[in-house]
Amino acid sequence: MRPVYVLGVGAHPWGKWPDTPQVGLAIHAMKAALTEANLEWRDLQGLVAASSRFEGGMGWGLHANELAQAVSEHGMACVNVGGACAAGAVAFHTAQMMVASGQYDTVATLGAERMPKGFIPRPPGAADDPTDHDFLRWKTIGATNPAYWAMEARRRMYEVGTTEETFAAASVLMRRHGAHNPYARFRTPSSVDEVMASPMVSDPLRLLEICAVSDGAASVILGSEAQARRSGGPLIQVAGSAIATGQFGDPATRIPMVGSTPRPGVAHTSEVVGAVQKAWKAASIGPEDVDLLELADNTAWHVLAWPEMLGFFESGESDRRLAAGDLQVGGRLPINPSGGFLSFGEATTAQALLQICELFWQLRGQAGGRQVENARIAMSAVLGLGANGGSVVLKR
Amino acid sequence: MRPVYVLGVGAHPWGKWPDTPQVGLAIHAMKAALTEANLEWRDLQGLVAASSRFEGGMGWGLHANELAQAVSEHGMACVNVGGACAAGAVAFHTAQMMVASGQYDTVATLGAERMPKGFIPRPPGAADDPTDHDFLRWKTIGATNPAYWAMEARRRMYEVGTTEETFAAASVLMRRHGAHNPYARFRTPSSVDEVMASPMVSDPLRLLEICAVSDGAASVILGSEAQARRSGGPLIQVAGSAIATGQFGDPATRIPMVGSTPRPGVAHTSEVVGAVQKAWKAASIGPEDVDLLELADNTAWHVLAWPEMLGFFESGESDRRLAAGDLQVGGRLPINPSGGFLSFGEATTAQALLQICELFWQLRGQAGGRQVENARIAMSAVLGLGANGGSVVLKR
Amino acid sequence: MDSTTLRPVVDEILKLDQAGAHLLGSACQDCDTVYFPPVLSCRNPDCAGKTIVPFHLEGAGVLFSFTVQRYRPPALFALEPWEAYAIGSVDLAGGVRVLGIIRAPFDQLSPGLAVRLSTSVINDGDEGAVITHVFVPDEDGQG
Amino acid sequence: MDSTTLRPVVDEILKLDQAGAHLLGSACQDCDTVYFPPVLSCRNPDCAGKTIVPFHLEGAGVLFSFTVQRYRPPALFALEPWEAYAIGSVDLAGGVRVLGIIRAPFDQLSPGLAVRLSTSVINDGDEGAVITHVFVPDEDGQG
Ligand SMILES: [Zn+2]
Ligand SMILES: [Zn+2]
Repeated sequence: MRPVYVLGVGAHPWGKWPDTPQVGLAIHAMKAALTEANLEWRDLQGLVAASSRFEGGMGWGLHANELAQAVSEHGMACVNVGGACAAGAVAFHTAQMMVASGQYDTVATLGAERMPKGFIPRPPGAADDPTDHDFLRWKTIGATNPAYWAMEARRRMYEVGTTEETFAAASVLMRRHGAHNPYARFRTPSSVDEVMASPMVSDPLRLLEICAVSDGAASVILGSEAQARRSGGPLIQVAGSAIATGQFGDPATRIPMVGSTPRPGVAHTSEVVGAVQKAWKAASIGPEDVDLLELADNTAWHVLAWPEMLGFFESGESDRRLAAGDLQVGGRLPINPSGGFLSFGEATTAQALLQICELFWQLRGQAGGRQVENARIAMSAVLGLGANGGSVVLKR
Repeated sequence: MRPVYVLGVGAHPWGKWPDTPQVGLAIHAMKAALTEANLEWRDLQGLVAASSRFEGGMGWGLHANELAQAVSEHGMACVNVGGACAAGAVAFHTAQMMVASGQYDTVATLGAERMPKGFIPRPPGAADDPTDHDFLRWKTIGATNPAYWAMEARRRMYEVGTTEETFAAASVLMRRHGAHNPYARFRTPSSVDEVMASPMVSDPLRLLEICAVSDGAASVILGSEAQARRSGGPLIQVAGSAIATGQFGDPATRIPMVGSTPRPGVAHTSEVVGAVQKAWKAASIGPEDVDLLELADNTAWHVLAWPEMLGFFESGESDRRLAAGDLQVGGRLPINPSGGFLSFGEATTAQALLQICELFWQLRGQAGGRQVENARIAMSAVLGLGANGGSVVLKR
Repeated sequence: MDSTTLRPVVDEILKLDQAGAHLLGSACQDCDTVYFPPVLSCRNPDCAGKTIVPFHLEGAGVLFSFTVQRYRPPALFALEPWEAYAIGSVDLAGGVRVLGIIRAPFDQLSPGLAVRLSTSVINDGDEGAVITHVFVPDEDGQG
Repeated sequence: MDSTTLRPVVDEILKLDQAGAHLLGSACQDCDTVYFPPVLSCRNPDCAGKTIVPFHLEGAGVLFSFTVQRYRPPALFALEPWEAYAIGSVDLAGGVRVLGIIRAPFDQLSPGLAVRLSTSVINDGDEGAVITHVFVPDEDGQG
């Protein structure tokens, strides 16, 4: 496979930006990435956009085209991909394939989203379809996304004895990292007491243990080796990336399923496990080679469960690792030095790309107070609705 | 670039299928393609679905995931792409890049759609956004898609003297081809008198000169050379494919624009011209090498205008070529031997893939009464909302 | 709060008859996998036949996990008057795990609790009162 | 049918004042491109600055092409009572081409016809009568 490099990344700070249109957030992030990559708009041969269901895209999910028509109609190839929270990873992987094929030398990826307030609802215009789990979960049960994660957290308490204080401590760690990230929405360190005092949303998960909905944007530009050398700076290579879907019999209580058929021996959240294993294989590495991990911490439960699920730790080991400081910047496996979703919140289609921005900043030594020293291999893992998993491994 | 081959294709007949769910249409088309490719569901490493805004996809445009969850949860990579009428070409190109990269050996593409009745409306849930041309064209003018094409047709009459009878003759040619296609919805030959007697929809275009909305599905499976040899049959290679967006200053009256800034010297429908020229370059061919052309005949105007726009003929030459029989099967440049959209109707996300099915059937010599003799190079060209153009060149 | 005279909020997945409430699912005749809600085809990649038939799920099960949802969900679900309620995942016979409202005192909830299928009235706004499937502690069941 | 007291169906693109109706667009200060409707940025790939300012489009133009729409469009557009109407593309000063309803006898329509901006009342259902931009033959203009 033709080697693919990250030429530049950019982001718009996460937060609530009611006065900035989505396209404005997108342009901001892309301009930053173009500047980093030393490129002009018209140098882009392709643009892969993660497609929001909530806003923009000319009403048809055409967010890449919308951006081209806003800033530079030079005819570049535009691809718009769905994938909910994993859409950014799907966009990245698609762009990597386009460059790896040899047909493209420069392809940008983009995610920009302003989220509706409160619990993430059905997308506007979704049909009332009795074969659709998403319809059924709302209509017959009213189960919000946090309810699904809460059932996972409750089961973890039952199986391995995780305490409510440990969930709180995982949330505190994210905010401690996020305090050093200028793109994060929540940059004030928290405490276990503060988290424990926050309102219970869906037992056992409290408000400060669940990612908020945010507005934000991120862009990652990929290219050939020649382009990477032209852009300047240390070369950051895509060691491997992959996307995957779920395995039959996966025991996860997966959003938005109202019924499942768990089978013995099948990996939990197998779409993410599958993507990570394929990305490792493509990169010819294993968990022992990873210097830092950006994972999708939709809740504090994810911070503990995912490192075990991905094979970094034994089942139930994360609680002890967290207490020992192994998961913090400076520890053995820094988790989410960016601060994670608990610090920046969910801007669904943008967040998997923000993870990749962080991998780039870490490998370039640009991460300031949250820098993982001498990071050489950095990886991300993300999950999206519909059983979409994605994982990206970058190396310096 | 690693060579990519078509392993198999399949389709569900076009028509109105109110009792078959969209997923049912999809499964039908994919089963046919898998059979042709001599593959099982679980042999697919990836699936790229053209994503409908009207139905299915779990309400989130996740049509590839929906299919995986319906028939085979073996963890394959799923990509869902937008692109309206061009979405099938975007899906094909994406899948080609995935195989060409070397990371995938088998990737299927899928489009399946059941259309709302009547004029194609805004997608369900689209926001009322005063910066959105699609909102403005409905709210302030009420301009339907045929109105846009009709303005192009009217201008052609003014500029090159095309008559209403010539538009009718172009429509008749499509139905003559479609009569031999078991997947076509309209398989009765028509006459110029009959077309001229059909109701005027948007002057100068009549009902039988405008594609109807249909339900349908198509699937094309791509793979490596080793997979193509395993599948059996003559090797059908992807000589080149490309997608492109519009050029600044394009003079087309492009759906859904309410304002444009035409500039001298810019190609009309530049997104399709750009895609075709890139596909030709990738295939190292030119117009003189093409044995048959499947183009997006949303109306009779397209049948005449597009061959000129793409460089096959001089401006205004198509009328004479049509009269001379050059555009029919057996002529110098057979246009839409499948019968085109005027024979099968629009099932937006599926139709660019049905074009590619036809290229495959023609190159394999499986096209029955509409077979172009000794076809060796076959190409498609398609346009989608948002200024998406796509083109595919296959060769035997 | 049960009623067999009211309409299910989604007809296609819940049926009431003299024997009580049934969840409507599917079973694959080729690999014996049970599904809820009903499916068009079998998801099992190793199953070649994928012959799907309707299947009524048994009502007795074991609580796998649960939560108490303390904030009102978006509009599609209407519970009036609003109060916090429990949601859980329940393992039923045949290997299928089903989500539903758990109607039980919160302090009785624990993984492993024996439950059985029942129904509850929820308020569905314009259409009047409707019922949905719920699970309740099963006094006779194995905990 | 004109009225300056009624509200435009979309406020952001049409303005009425004592001088008559204006279409609201944008202009790029760096490459002089005129846009309709207003844009956030300049689409010109060769334009580096992309400084956008509001711009009122001139009302006089030339019909580029037209059609007569004979079937009722989907619901968002409400014209009551329904009758077939003409739609056209009009070249305005500054190089911008704008779509709009053409209020003229159908047999007068021809590419090259001089037209000018006006407004017409359309029925917008619940919100009462509103106006939209239209073009009418311009007796004083150049054909
Ligand atoms: Zn089966
Ligand atoms: Zn400019």
